Amino acid sequence: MILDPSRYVAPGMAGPQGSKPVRGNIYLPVPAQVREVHRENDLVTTFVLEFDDPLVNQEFSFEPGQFMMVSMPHCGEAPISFSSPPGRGGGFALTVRRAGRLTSAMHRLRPGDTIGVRGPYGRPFPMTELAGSSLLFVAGGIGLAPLRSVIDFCLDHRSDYGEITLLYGCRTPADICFADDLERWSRAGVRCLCTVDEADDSWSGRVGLVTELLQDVQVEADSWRALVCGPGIMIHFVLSRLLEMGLPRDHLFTTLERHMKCGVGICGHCFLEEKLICREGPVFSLAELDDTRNL
Amino acid sequence: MRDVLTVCCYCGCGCGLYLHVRDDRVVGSSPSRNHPVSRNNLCVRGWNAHGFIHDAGRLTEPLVRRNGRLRPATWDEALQITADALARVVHEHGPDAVGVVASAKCTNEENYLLQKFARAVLGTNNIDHCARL
Amino acid sequence: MLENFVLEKDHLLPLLRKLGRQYRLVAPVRNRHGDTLFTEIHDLDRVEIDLEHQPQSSLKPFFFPQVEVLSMYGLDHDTSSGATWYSFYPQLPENRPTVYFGVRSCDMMAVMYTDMIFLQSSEYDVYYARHRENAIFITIGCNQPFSNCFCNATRSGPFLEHGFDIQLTDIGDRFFVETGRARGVQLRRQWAYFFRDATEDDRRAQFQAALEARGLFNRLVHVDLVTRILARQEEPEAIFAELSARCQDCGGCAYICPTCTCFTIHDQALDEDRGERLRTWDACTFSGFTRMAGGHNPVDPDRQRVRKRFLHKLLHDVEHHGRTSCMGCGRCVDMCFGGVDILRFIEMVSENETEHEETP
Amino acid sequence: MTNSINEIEQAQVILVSGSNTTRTHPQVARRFYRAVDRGAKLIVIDPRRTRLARHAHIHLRIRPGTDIALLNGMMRSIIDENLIDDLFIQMRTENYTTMRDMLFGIDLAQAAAITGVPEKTIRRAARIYAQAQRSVICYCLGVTQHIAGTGNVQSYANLAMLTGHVEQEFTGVDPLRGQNNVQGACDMGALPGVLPGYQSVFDDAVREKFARVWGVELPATPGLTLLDMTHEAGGGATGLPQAAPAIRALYVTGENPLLSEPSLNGVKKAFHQYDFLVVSDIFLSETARVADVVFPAASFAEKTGTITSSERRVQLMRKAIEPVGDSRPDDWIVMELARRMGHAMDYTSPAEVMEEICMVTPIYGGMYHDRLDREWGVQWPCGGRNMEGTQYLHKYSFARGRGRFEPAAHVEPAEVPDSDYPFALITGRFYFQYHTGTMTRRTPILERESGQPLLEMHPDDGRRLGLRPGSVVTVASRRGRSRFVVELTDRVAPGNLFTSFHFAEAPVNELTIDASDPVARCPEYKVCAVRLEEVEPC
Repeated sequence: MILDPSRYVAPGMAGPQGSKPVRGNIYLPVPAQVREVHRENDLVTTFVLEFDDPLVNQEFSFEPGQFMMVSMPHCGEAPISFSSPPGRGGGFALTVRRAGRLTSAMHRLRPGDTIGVRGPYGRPFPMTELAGSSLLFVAGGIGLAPLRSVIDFCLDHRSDYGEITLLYGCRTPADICFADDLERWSRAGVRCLCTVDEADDSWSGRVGLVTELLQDVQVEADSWRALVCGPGIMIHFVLSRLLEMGLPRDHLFTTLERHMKCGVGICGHCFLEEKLICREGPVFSLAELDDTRNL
Repeated sequence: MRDVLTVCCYCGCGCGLYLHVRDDRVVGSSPSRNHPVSRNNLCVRGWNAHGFIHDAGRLTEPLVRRNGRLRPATWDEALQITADALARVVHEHGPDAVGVVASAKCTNEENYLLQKFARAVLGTNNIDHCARL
Repeated sequence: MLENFVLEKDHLLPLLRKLGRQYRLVAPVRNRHGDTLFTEIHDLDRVEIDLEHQPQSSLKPFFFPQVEVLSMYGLDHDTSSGATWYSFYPQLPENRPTVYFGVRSCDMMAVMYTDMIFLQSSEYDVYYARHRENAIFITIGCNQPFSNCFCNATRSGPFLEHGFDIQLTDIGDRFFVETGRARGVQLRRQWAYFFRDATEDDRRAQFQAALEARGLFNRLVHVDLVTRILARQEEPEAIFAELSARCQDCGGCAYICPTCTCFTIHDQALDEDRGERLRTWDACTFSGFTRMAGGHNPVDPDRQRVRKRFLHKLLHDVEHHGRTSCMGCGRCVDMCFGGVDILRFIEMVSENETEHEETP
Repeated sequence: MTNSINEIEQAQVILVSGSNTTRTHPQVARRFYRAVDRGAKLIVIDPRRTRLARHAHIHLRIRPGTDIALLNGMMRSIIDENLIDDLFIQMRTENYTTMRDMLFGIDLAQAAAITGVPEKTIRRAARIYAQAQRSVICYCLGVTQHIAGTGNVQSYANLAMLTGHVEQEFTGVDPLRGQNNVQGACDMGALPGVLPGYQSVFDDAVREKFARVWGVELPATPGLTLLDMTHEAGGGATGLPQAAPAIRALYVTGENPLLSEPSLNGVKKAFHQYDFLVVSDIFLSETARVADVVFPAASFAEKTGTITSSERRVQLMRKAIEPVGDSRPDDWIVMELARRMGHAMDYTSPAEVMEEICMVTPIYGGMYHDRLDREWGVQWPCGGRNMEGTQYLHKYSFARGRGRFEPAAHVEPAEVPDSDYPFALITGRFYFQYHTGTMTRRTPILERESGQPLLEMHPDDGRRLGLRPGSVVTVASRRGRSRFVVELTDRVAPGNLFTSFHFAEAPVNELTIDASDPVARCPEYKVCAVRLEEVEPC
């Protein structure tokens, strides 16, 4: 369900020529309340949000891979992916890395504060199409956030999916997000492999790029699908490597990030060649992307 | 909507531009096609010349320092305090103890009045602006 | 089949006077400085309606203003819990039934394109819709194209087959009148006594004017060829780089373009707890258009600044919507500081191709 | 400018110095592009490789502050190759022999050593400039903001006179003015030494004329420049000839000296000493914040009046909306103050003020508002209502009769890099920002495009210091320190840094030096020595 703040729309509004159905104002955010704040690390925080109106809460639904446009006072809006799975009730989670003015303001939020949201927007991961396959997740840094939504969705529908493997790479141990989830997933039978580019004394795990973890994984072209998310350059190398490993292009999925203003395919900011990421993405199969060098 | 031809407020090229006004609010800028300098063209600053006019930071009332802090005042108060203070300095230290800084952002008429104010009212040639900047 | 009528030139002003009483009237007006702009007319006797010069901007600002308030927002603080409540109040523009008179074919085609972007995509833009509802377009064909026009090459003029409510053609002492969409038909019927049925002579005169206009274009370019070349996926990187280096970042091409619809949304604080959410025209030639919060920019401004603009107009929109979104109005040609307008691009790409074809 | 902006299109050779024209005077740059497209040759003199320099046929990338050495070298080369305009020199100039004798002492090899430009390139540029029929020189603050600013300007005039490239359409020497009405403020006598129309305050007849119109005696004592008024009030610090009386009260309109003046620490001290400071501005600028009284002024969209562009075009600025809030135009404020100080200024409109200006200012004799309203402005000099404006100056003779050659010798900048402060810091402007940013930084698109105080540094220097784009560095000079964000670019030469004074959070004028040209009193913003301290990798 797309949030329709129709209660704000002036009554009696008709479209041109009087023929358009009355529709809501797509630019109008709806207030959502911060219920929980989880510090993932110095720069990354997860917010669990819910709507004030219980009816909206009940009806609101989204799919893994979609995003919300989030408003903060005096800061405008930014797109942020869901990091929780749909269908669990009790709101939704957004995970944010402090990068600009808006995300910095979000890091000052406390439980009980409200933010504005509109959405959900974008094309999600094709969860039905993925059913029956084994899944390889490859994430870099905060790129794990949208994949977390998928992994938990799969665990909620465990019998629909085969083996699940997660390869997770971060720059340093301090950059790791969702440490608790990694443990939880391991206990639930997800094979989790982590690596960091630069280790410190606290780190006893692997050191190296996430692409190197791919050596430890056996994937079978027919029955495996891979979902990749992280910095553009990492996506490029991981997808190239997976192609070499024999996975066909339409078995590889990624989700992309762009500067975005409207979220609904009008403002034009989030273009990638002829596509608009907000509408035709953010999730793409590699078969739909010509060139991954400039992601 | 009204279109008012004026001159750009930024650099010294002197582009002619239209300010588009709706309900006493400037909602856009665009170039004049026949203006000899701008000739249908503006730089990015000219195209955005309306951008700051309605900013919330605009000063909308006179301010006077009281107990160390600037506080709102009436025009009458602000002008009288200033006139008295300038007169006092002229009286106590002579006209050359007062300086006037005119502005490359003000009109010719305003600059003319400012230098006249310095020379005829205060009695000093201490008048300059940021020509060297 | 379209119905055809004739309106004597002497009767135009009286007709506009009638329309002006019922609708807001917008027409190209030559102001006292000599510039011609689409202007809201309050008193027909005090303005000079100008059908000789191209209006310097299109109708875009009427439907999609350069700056528009989307909503107000406010913060309420709960002193006991310390939490803040954040709410939005929409500011929908007023809808005013308007007759747009003297609209050129290119500008009419541009309105049809922007309708598609704002109203027929998956989402529906109520702000645009509010401005756009209840608009009637009386267009005028171009017997004499302006100096930088190339609408014949983009197939958006000089005369239209459809899209207008009423289309006028200047045939000497009278206008040839075609009614198109329902509102035009209705308007013609309402003021039937201004119009007489067209004769065969009138039709021939109209046909002749349309035919002659095609031969009067200054700028001869082959837009379809360029679309085909771009579709081959051999990117003219060198041309993009050369033009990008000369681009002066003014954004003028996008601002003046009747089909450029990109915008940005930002908040303007009014005080600590209140503010306005505004949308403002934006341009894909700015570096900040694609730069992300962390500073990464997927577009290389030095070499690709103008790339999206030209590909979007000449290729991507052909793929998405079946036609170029350049309507050949030529406004950006005059406008460009660095001389890197779309005509120059089209010419460079075509020349490149010709050279290739000639070298075995 | 002696010429009009449109004339530049017709030039055959354009010599641009110390101007990032595409960024700061886009309309002028637009004419450069047109001219080059028509076959003109473009020569750029600039320590930075600006966009325009990339577009140039010859880029003379001099060491900052070495214009005179370069120009003397060029002129020597012009004499050597006998490309001077004998007839022009004979008929229109004076003091040529002194000039020639000085040039005979110039050694091109030495000029090359001082400027860092190869001898061959100097010769080539000189030849191109001298040989063309229509050569135009445009310069900006890169020439004037040096302690040798006056010498720089004179040298460009020398070059133009030597080759006869003045007094005609499409040729000349054109200083580009930075602000929309900096020309007008000068024309109107907002300068210590002159009354409106550049009529000297030391000329008894002139003072007499104004006294009759204004009804008061005018002061004949020399006034102080902005630099002297704002640096340690009454201080000898800036090398005044005689000790001036201390400034006790200052009235500032629409300027922001607390961000824009050099060596800000000194300025702050001066402001601290004033008994009374009144500021009129549209925003609470850094300067307004410390004032005793602040007047809210109307913006350009809210008042009527004339402004004068760089090409001497006097144009009418028309009021579009009522003043925001309770703000008022500055002319109203000044008249109110004057009235309260016992000197009524009873003008009912800006047009009436202009009528008086027309009367007392010969070059503005015909600038009546009703006329300006009908035309696209008029270029001064224009002596009367029925006279035409003037497209280019010095048509038949220079303002002062003959053009006088003023030989100048190279002067090193007041502060050059050394082992303690190894970088030369150049200051200037960014495209999307303007001046101290009070207007542009509140304009969303402009602030988005360029919202950070960037410090341009050559990639080699960056590599050597381990800096990446986005690293934050503290830059220190002998006067202060300030923090910037590094941008690595070959626009600057190794050893040079470039930044701008738009950003209050990174006040570059904490670093700059208040040494100034002894004649023009123009501070040397363009070069000072700095070092990097405290580097935070991004």
